[in-house]
Amino acid sequence: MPAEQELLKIIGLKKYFGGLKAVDNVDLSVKRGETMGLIGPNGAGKTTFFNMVCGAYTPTAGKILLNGEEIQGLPAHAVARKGIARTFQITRVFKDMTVEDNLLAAFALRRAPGLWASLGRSHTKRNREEAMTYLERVDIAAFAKQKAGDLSLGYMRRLEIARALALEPILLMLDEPCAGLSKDATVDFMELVGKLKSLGTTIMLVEHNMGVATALCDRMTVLSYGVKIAEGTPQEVQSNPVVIDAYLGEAEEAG
Amino acid sequence: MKNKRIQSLLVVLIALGLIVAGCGGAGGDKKPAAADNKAPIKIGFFAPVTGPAAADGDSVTKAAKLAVEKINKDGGINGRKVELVAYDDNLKPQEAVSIAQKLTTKDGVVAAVSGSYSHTTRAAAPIFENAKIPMIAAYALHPDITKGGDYVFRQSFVGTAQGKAGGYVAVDMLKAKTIAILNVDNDFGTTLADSFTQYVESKGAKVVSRDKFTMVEKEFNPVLTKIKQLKPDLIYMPTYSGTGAQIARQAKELNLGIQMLGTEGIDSTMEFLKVSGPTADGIIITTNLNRNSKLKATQDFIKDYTAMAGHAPDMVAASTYDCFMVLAESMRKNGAEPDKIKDGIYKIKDFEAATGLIKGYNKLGEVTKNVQVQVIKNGAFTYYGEISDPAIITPPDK
Amino acid sequence: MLELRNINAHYGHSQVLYDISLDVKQGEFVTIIGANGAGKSTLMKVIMGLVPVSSGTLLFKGQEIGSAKAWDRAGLKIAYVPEGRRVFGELTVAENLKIGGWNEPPAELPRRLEKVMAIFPRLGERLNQAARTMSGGEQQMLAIGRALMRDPELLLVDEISMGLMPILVNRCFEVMKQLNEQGTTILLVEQNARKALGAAGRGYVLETGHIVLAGSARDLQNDEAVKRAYLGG
Amino acid sequence: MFFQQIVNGIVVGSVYALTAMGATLVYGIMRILDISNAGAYALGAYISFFFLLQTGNPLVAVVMGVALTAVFGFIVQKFLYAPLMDKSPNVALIAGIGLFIFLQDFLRLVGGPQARELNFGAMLPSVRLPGLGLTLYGTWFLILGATAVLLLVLWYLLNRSTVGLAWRATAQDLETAKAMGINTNRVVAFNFILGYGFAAVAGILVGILYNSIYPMMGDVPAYKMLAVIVLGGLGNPLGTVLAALVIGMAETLIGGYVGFFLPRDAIAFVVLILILLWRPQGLLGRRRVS
Amino acid sequence: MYEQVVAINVGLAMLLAMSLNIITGFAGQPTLGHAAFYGIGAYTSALLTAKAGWPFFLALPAAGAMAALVGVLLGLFSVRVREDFLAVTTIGINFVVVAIFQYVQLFGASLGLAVPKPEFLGVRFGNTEILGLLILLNALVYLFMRHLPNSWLGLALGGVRNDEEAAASLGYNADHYKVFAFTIGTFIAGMTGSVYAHFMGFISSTDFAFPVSIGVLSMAVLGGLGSVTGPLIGALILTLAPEVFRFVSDYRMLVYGGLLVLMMRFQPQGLVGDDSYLQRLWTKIRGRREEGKANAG
Repeated sequence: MPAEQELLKIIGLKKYFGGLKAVDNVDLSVKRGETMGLIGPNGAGKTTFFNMVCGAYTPTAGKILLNGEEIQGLPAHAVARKGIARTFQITRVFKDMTVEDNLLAAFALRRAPGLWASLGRSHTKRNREEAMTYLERVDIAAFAKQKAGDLSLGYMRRLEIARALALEPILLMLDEPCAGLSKDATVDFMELVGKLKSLGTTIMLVEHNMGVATALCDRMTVLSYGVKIAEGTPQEVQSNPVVIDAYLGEAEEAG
Repeated sequence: MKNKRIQSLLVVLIALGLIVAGCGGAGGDKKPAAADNKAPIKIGFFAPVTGPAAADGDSVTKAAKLAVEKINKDGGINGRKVELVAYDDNLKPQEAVSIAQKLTTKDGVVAAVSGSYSHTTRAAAPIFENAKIPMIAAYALHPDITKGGDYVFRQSFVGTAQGKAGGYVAVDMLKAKTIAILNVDNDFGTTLADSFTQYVESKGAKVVSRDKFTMVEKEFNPVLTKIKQLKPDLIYMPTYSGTGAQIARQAKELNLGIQMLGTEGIDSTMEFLKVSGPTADGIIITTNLNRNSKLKATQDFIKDYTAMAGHAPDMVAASTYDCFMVLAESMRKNGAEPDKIKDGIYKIKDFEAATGLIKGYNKLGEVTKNVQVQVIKNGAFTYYGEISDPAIITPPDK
Repeated sequence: MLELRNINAHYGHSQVLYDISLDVKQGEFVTIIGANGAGKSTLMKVIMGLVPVSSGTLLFKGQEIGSAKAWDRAGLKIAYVPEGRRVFGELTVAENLKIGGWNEPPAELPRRLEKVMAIFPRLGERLNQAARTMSGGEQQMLAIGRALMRDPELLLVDEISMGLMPILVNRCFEVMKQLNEQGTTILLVEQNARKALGAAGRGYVLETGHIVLAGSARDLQNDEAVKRAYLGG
Repeated sequence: MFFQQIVNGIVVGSVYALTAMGATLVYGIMRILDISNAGAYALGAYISFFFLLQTGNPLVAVVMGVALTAVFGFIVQKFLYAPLMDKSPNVALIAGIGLFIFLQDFLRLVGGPQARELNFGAMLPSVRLPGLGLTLYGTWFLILGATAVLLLVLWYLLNRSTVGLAWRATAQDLETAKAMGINTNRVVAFNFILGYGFAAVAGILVGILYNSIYPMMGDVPAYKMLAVIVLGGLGNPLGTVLAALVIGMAETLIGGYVGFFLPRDAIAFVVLILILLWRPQGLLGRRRVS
Repeated sequence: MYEQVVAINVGLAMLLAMSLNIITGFAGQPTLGHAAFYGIGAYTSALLTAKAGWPFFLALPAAGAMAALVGVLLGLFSVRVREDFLAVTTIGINFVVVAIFQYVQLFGASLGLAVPKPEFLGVRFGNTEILGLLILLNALVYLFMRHLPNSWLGLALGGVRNDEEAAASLGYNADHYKVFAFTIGTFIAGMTGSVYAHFMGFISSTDFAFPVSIGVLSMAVLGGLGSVTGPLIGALILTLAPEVFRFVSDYRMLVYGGLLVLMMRFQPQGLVGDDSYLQRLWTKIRGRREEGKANAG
């Protein structure tokens, strides 16, 4: 596969916490426009892996290449400035700010990247209208003036996704975005991701829910106890017995 | 939205308040009601009743009340009663400034007395000067206080005079050759220690160490241990009663056996004598209150104050009391308008006051009187000497 | 034994649980499954008394406990294995276990301690070690052991499989089944639906604060919706 | 001189340890910088003084001083701090400062602004060891002895007793402690009773050491104790003792050898800032892992 | 004239409270040593005008700049040391700065410094001019504070205050913004110090001691940290309280302390903070008015 097709390439990534090998020697690549799923059971190291890509953790070893540029070990804000947007497993909206302000906060990267520029006015008509379009996309425009902390969990999650999208990232990383969403919301969310995919957004998705992952992803990588155990299309992965064992737990019941 | 609205409203209110306050003040200036000959004469007073100097604030407030009572009992000022307008400055210069403004523009006082420390008095002095209302600082001794103009006077020794007097006691009376200095680190301790050093060095004595500490210091063992090694003849300690008492106690515990010389700051019967207890015996101080004075004014004051307060007076109380006596004297002789009071004070000569014979005030407004030297004997301040050498007690006039 | 009737609960301004009604009968092993953030842990905290009930009735052995303090509920022999273990890291294993048996008759404790050590021999080897120095699995054992020190009538277990090696997960489930067989009533909250349904007799499915399904573990396992949502495929 | 300065440093350090212990205990569970603890320090000394005047019995005076201040701590916890627990830490801080100002002025109004002597009978005789060039104050034995005994009792209480176990568990994880059946309300109340009782003991002992108590006596402890508990690693009693000795020793040695080129308080804070640059979590604090 | 002086005191307090609000209210960084920067500004301005002969209007921004320089250092420190550790460190900064004023001869040491009254275009600044200047500065800072929640900086500080990690995921370098907030806040405090010095005509180290910092923080918290108007109201109340209660001279500080306790106990969010009594009252009045309107229409 030609190198330029690979937006994100990860080689031999490791993260050890003391003696614990949270992520051990994982390779992975995400092609432009593709949706890559990262799945695995609880505690498989998905979030650790994810956090290393986002700059929250420094890898013990290994390389992370974004568009061929090494970004491992960069602090989180620098990674964001390279064009990687993320959401969090436990939502981290800015609780004492309004929903609108939460979203506007994400515009600064493009509109006012420097300290002095930050003194400029953010709540212009144009910015607010644009913010509303993002809020509309995730159906929370009605709550624009509410404190984000007063939203229900599902809405907070939508806000977080809208906020990440507002960065106009070249790679969107979603950490269990469906956790806590109702069935309807999950369906809505899947539609949203479908829309993003059709617009050519490259997405990396950590997901526990196999159904969601299967429906959304072009390819999947499966981690188990820090090690990559499989990779391929959803069909390939799902039919892989190693994956079924690791992911669903060994069959317990006799019949 | 509601947030914005309430905020705008309040801001407008505050801005209005500021403007009204600003304008209101300009038109509201009051001059003392000189025309009314029956109305009581108001004298302003401020002291640190709350805050870290509350003990002194308490002493001087009692003295001020006693003084006003005494003036009124003696027939007031040519038949008019005197009224005290007293405020607490919390030992904050900013409050002293607003008090000075209030006294001069709102309360209509004809004169004022500062019963406070240097930085508060220093901040308030220019306001009295500008308002042309005489003010006497009872015991603040920052040299700049009287420099602003004609209307500000000082009732205690200026720091340089008392420092020199201390030097005189050290080298001329006690024959000390080597001296360690321990001074509280503010204008009081520094001014005294500086002029003391100048005097003793001019007389050939040597200052072997100088250490300073804050007003709230309690632990002197480290520095006294150091001084013990130096074996000086004398320790000079310009400081206040709280710290002074600890130095006395800890020096005794360490068995220092060095003569100590204090200043008016430790002339406190409550705090110093009771806290230091028997360890203070033998300490000599320079002050302006001679307990064994033959003067009737002094003995009356001591008697009256003790009866009123339930404890013997200290130097700050005596000084404050005298400020009022001086004002009364001036008013009786020269009239009760601010300008006349000011002129009257400059005319005072050989006035018998609680702190001794006041020889007069120089053109800066500094008092000239003898420096008293007291020694602590059996838990009481008693006469040790009196310095009347003009070379020492004459305050600078620049 | 445990009855929840129309329970609502909030975190700050946002409502987390809506109209939850469920029963756990004496001797049962019941599980509540659901995705991350569905409100499972909050439900456990509501039962334990760590999150206040906004409205509804909470009965334990017929007695209203909705406004009782957490420590009084513990005194009623409800024990709790919190999510993320939350052992007292600075305390030793022995001290952690001692706290598990807080206010229980002292004469009972040595016997229970032996029982816990029989189930988890590793804990016995590390009695005087600070809990924070142990591995995740050992900490999970300690969290369970700590709860067992109460000799509970009702055992609340929150997310036992999180971050554990499969072998340990299996061990934990075995222990719970065993306890249940010995008469302890268990209410287990789990994300690992297959394991949970495999061990439990009955289950509830919690979704964004609502109970959307209830039934026997076998039925739920075969339910297509559950399968799709939680088991994949 | 060297030995004398070392002993001086230890005494100063012990006084700091004693003074900061109350606030350390409170911080351990409540996670608030409790300035009003310094008010309790003065309050304890004054109550003791009052009972000494009334009864003339030092034992009654000390017991009443400590007991009534402890009760005060209980009241403060129940009616002031407990309702503020879920608010921003600034709120509890300012409330504590308000209470501190209130107490100081209350004591000034009731007890008079002057320093009063807290004289429990005659001065204890000093002990002199000329060989080492040492003088040991009689009161030092009282201070060092009381500090040692109290810290040992505290250590025993926290590490060996049942309440101590509950205290440590609650300090670490209040919610889980609750679920384990520990009546955390009682633990928190006990914590304040102990913390304010400690403050009273410190106030009384320092009052005896310097033979003086005054309304503003809590002023210096109010910030000095913060420096000590932060340096010790916040809420860690052992760290507090260590930090108190470090600061006491630094102040003494710098003051005794170099001279007071800076006020003691500034020395204490310079030490604090330098050590925090090296160890942002304090001497015995454990870095929080996210 | 008395009212002018009181108004000046209020104006100074408002500036200080607003500047602290930027650091503590908006950026969420604790500051218990704000008076240090007030003092640095005052001393800088005093030295520049009295010793170097600078005109006041140059010394004023220079005072801010000097305070901001030290503020940057503290900001850098705040990156490494957090929460209560930082809070107590700021107390330390206050003590060290005051100690330097107290001990270094250049700063007048224990005798303090005399400060000339400013002159501008031949006008010698009396209280009226100082008050005018303060109203101007207050207006400017207030406009900035009103602008802040609608600016990128306000959003960035909100992000940093709420959740540094999430802010970083949006590309914000939290450290930069924290330091920036310290810089702006201390700059304003420094300018305020300059005005204070020239208003008083005399400064000494104790004017900037720790209790002053506590006073400023109390104002901001009492009014409502993080709100635009709150600190102004807090400053107004706590500056006027001692003046108003001067008639109960002896019980003044008792009232002050008691007021703080009661306010924190019953209005912990500040007087105009979210869901405070005043705000609810305001909403109710507005609701009624609108109801009235609706009924009329």
